[in-house]
Amino acid sequence: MIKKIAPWIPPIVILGLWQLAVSYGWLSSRILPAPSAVLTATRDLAVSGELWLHLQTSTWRALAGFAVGGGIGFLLGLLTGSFKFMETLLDTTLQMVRNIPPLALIPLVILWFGIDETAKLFLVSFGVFFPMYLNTYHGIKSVDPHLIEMAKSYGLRGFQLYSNVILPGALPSILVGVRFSLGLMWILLIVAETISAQAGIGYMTMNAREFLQTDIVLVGILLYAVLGKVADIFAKTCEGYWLRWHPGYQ
Amino acid sequence: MIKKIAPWIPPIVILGLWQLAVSYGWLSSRILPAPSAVLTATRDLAVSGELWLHLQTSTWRALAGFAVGGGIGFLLGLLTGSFKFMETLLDTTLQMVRNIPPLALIPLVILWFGIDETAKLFLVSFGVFFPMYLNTYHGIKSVDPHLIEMAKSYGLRGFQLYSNVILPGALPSILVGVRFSLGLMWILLIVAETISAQAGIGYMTMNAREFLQTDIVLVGILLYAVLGKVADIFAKTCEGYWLRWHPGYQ
Amino acid sequence: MQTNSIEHNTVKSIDDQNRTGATPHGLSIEIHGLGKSFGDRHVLQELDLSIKAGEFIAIVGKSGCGKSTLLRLIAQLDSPSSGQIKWSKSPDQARQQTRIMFQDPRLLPWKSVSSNVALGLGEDDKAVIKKRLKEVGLEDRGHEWPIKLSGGQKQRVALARALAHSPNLLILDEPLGALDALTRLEMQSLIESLWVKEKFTAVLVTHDVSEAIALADRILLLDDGKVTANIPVNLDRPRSKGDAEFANLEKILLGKILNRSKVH
Amino acid sequence: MQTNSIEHNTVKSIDDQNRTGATPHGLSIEIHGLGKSFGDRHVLQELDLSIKAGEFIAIVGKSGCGKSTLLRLIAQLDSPSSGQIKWSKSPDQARQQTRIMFQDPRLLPWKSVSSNVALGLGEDDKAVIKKRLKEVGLEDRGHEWPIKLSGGQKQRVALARALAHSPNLLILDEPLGALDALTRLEMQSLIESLWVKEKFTAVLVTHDVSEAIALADRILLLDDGKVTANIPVNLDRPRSKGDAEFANLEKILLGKILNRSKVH
Amino acid sequence: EDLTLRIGFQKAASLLTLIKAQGTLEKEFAKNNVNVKWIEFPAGPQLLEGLNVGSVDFGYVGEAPPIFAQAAGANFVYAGYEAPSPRAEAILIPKDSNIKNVADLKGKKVALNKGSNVHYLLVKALEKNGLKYSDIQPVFLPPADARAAFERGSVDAWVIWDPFAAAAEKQVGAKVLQSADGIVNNQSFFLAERTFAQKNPAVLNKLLDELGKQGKWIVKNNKQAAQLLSPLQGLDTPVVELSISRYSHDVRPITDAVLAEQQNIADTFFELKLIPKKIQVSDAQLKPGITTAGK
Ligand SMILES: Nc1ncnc2c1ncn2[C@@H]1O[C@H](COP(=O)(O)OP(=O)(O)OP(=O)(O)O)[C@@H](O)[C@H]1O
Ligand SMILES: Nc1ncnc2c1ncn2[C@@H]1O[C@H](COP(=O)(O)OP(=O)(O)OP(=O)(O)O)[C@@H](O)[C@H]1O
Ligand SMILES: [Mg+2]
Ligand SMILES: [Mg+2]
Repeated sequence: MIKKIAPWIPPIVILGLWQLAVSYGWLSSRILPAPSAVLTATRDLAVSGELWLHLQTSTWRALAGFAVGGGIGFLLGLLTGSFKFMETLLDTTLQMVRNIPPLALIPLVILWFGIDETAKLFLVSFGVFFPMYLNTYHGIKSVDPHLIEMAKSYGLRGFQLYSNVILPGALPSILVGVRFSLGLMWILLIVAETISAQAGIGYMTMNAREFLQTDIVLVGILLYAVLGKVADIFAKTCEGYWLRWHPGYQ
Repeated sequence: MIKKIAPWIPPIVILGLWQLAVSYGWLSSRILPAPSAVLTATRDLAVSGELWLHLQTSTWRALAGFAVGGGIGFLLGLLTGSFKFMETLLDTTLQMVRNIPPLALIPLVILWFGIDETAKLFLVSFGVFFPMYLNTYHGIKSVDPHLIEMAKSYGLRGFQLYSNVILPGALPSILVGVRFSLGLMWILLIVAETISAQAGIGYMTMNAREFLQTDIVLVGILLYAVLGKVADIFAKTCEGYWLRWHPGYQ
Repeated sequence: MQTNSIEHNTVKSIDDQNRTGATPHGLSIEIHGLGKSFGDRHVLQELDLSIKAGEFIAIVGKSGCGKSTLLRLIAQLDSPSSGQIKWSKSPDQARQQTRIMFQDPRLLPWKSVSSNVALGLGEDDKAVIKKRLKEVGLEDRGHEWPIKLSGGQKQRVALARALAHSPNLLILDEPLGALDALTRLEMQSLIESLWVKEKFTAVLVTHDVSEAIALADRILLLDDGKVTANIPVNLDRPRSKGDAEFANLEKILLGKILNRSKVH
Repeated sequence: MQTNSIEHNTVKSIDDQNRTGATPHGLSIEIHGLGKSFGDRHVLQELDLSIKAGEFIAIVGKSGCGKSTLLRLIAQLDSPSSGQIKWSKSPDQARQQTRIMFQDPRLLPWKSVSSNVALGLGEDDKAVIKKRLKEVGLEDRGHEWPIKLSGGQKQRVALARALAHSPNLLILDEPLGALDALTRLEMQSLIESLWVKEKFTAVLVTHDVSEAIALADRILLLDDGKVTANIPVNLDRPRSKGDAEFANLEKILLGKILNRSKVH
Repeated sequence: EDLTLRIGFQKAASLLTLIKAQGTLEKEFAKNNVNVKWIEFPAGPQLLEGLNVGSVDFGYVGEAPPIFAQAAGANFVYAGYEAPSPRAEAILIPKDSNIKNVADLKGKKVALNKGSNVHYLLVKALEKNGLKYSDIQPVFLPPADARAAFERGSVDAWVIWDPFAAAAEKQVGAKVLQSADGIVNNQSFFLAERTFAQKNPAVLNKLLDELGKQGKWIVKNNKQAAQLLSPLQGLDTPVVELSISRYSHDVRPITDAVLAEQQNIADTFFELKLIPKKIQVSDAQLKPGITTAGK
């Protein structure tokens, strides 16, 4: 019971304080509209169907980018985590590349991919790539080498070795990467959707920001928060299932 | 020998192809200046002293933001990783908050913190916070509970327990967080330095982008890559020292 | 070339006497109707047991019969499902004065061997740490990572760590299972001499019947979650395996263990 | 209530015969001038040894004398610093036909007990897995996580896993160290009966002298990185502890072990 | 064969936003087998990025972005311009500010969008009042951020264009310290990708014709246009009304005088070191003899 309610206490307290602050005039409602005003704006957007359009567009972009970038990150992480030579060869480059802000890359991305969906997909993939890569890589390195040795001497090779030993051992770390990426994909959309978009929550938020529609900016922010929660529930469910053997995750 | 050279092969190959592509006219140098042109631009910026000014300003901001955000993330990660109740209470909120794109927060940040260094510091801290938090939290959860039990029954409590058992056990994961944050702090600066900055690499890059000075954008990108490498060397050194007991890191 | 030779004389030295928490007498323990279940699995049931202060108890029993579970309950690492345990001190004090050597070595991989032994001890105890390491024959391995040790060496480090604390209640869960016959005898006499000197209460789980007889005042046979036999060992110390009484007792005990499963 | 009773009849069943890789004869091994060093530490030195196909070898020796190191070299998990090992097959084939039971159980924590035993086996081997689990007395624990098992139970799972493969060379590193006397005897007869039936080569490290005598054709005493004694055991099988010859051999061997450190 | 006309636009550009909403161009061009594709950009510089790599054929921006684009070597031409709208940009001060005139700005913090039309306005306004650009503290912020800083009082003044200026006046009672009237022209430009303009002069002319008609309609039907635009831009109707009333919406062909004014701006930006080299604005003209706009 308490466990069900407790997680919602801080958000509710924050919302309550915010509403109070606006109601009592400590905060100008023009600077920061009250939660109630944000709610109204949300309802209007929802009723007009705009909200769903944005959400749908962004969700598609986010998931596609996650699949591509996360997939590549995972595979490269497997590679560098498993083969010392690959690590020596690639890790430096990847560490350099991932440090490049997507925002700075936009001119080059437009150059390579134009201004269509491909460019947005690339940006999301680019950003999502790294947490998956880094966590997979470290996950694999942290698997108990005794267990790998044992499995090898029991005849496990290649795919069998990975699916039975290395991946399950790296899983706690890989799931951290997934959790992180699931958040990052939304964050990157706001960057990607500054490249000539017509819809999407990033577009909606930045557009509203441009026209000083603070209530819609806040709708965007709350939407991001809710999406974060959804991704989190998903990640927790995966953890709960796949790590049910792990005493730390019970 | 091979191990020293191999990491530099991919970057050099990329640069070489790029130079070739421009020299042979496959790529218009208007769209993408040759590496040599970028080098010239770098030299000019370096000679005029501008580069060092930007670098210095950004470095200060990045490190301060890293210290604040990373520190808070670490502490909260300790808290939620160590106490089930704290996890229940805070984790949901944190997972929601971290999903908010810094770019969408800028108007609110300006309202709260003005347009000075504080605002920039906040944005960097905000972004850096999360990887540190998440990795610390998961690192602590993944420490072998048998070792903690043993240490407790040998009279270790509080600080001693953390410094001798829990933190060293969580360290591989925490260092992943550090590595990630060290990259992210630069990435966030590009967002933070759109707020009324007069210097900084983020400022330099975005400013150049605004004015379509692709060569300077590329200087920025290369600079980010180099800074990524520096952060990486630092992180690797830490790993090499602190994880020298760990067979996976040798 | 490693030198594993064990220093026999050191165990008689007296500079141990004025150490932290070393009380002349151990804890006494009263257990009533103790039960422990994991889900449907009832591991301990209605177990009664009383251990006198300073007594040396050995527990033998079949694999999986609940020995480690009982030790964990006595060390307050787990809480009973039913029944209760009483110590001669408050539970908190009792916990502080108890040290347990687990069945697996549980060495911290990120600490050197000597830092592992030093766990929970202060700076002043450096000499003790060194001494204990020497007693278990690992004085020249103090600076190494635990991962480089052999199975038996790890176990000896864990033993050194448990012995370095001078607890009032020492719990040993198969402390010598991975050791060869000779090293085993040396470790037995190390444990015995410390026990004689410091008069702590000792609870030892072992699968080696002669080890139980060599060390314990009383041997408990655990089966089906209950104490099914309670055999006092009234031999003079130091005990010798060659002794007729010793051999006789060994035979009786072994017979009880080997026949037990046929009884029910 | 757990039931740990061990099914004695099953070990005689014949449905094992037509299984994967079960060849009538084991590997033979020739070792010449073998040496292994870790840094400055020379663990094995100039070791010569030849093991016949289908032979049962027991190795005894002091803790840290290099037994596990030798086993790892034979199993090709590590490479020698000097000297060489030859198998009757190519090294690759030999590796494929070798199974080693490590000193620590090395169970995969994310797999259930029966999946752990099934490691490296195909779908068709389900019956074998079940049978092996039953033989080690854990048939009702197949679905559980390894972390819930007791120390001895984990060891038995590891044993079941090693025995499920019918290798040509079976290497056992203290396979029964955490078991009580009764279970131990049962496991010994399990190992022996499988060996008799499948005729693999077996190399066993043990600290229990009577275990070595009960199982081995030949007992090697390892000391100082060399084989210092090579004692053939010419007793008929099944061997009984009560036997006079058995007891005599035990005495001799124990004497060698206990006096060894005084010799040099 | 079918031609696709890719028009880049910003929501803030009323003329294009309206004509898109009304679907006039699609209808008109359907007859000539020309498809119209609208591509939205958050601001002028991004639009020029698109133009530069050939993802956009035609766009509408303020006076500053083309100068930067030309300095960066982008391949575009000036296709037409919107007659001066000097009242559509201004220096704003908070309603309770004690700044009385432009000269009072000495030493004060002034927010502006770096390298935009208001940057030029500020320089010229200061010049006219006997101040140097270095006499004030410029604070570079994009409009949305500047508004927040302005409301919070982090800056003393804000140089900004419409509709942001109108919004600040209507919503927070910001006062106009000085509009561009009498100082600079504030023109906007229709740009076309060079090869597109060379290959399709007819399409371009027709496009500008239609825009001219739409512009005249807006001027005549100010209120109605504001009502249409308000939900599209997400601004209150009075704000939009004020804002569009201060633009001329008068689409005209490029003249030498217009380009000369652009050259002034370019030279000023060069002095401010905003562009790395001197540029010749007339280079970005379609060769004389080809008409680039309707009447
Ligand atoms: N990876 C390693 N690095 C350094 N030293 C090692 C390593 N592995 C083993 N040793 C050392 O080699 C020696 C022999 O180890 P080994 O594990 O073979 O002993 P053992 O005979 O199996 O002992 P036990 O009976 O205690 O298991 C020990 O002193 C051990 O510390
Ligand atoms: N956390 C747990 N969850 C479920 N079952 C458990 C747990 N811990 C122990 N058990 C079960 O309780 C029983 C007793 O375990 P315990 O470790 O006390 O045995 P033991 O007597 O020490 O055996 P061994 O000699 O093999 O170490 C075993 O059947 C074991 O599987
Ligand atoms: Mg146990
Ligand atoms: Mg060993």
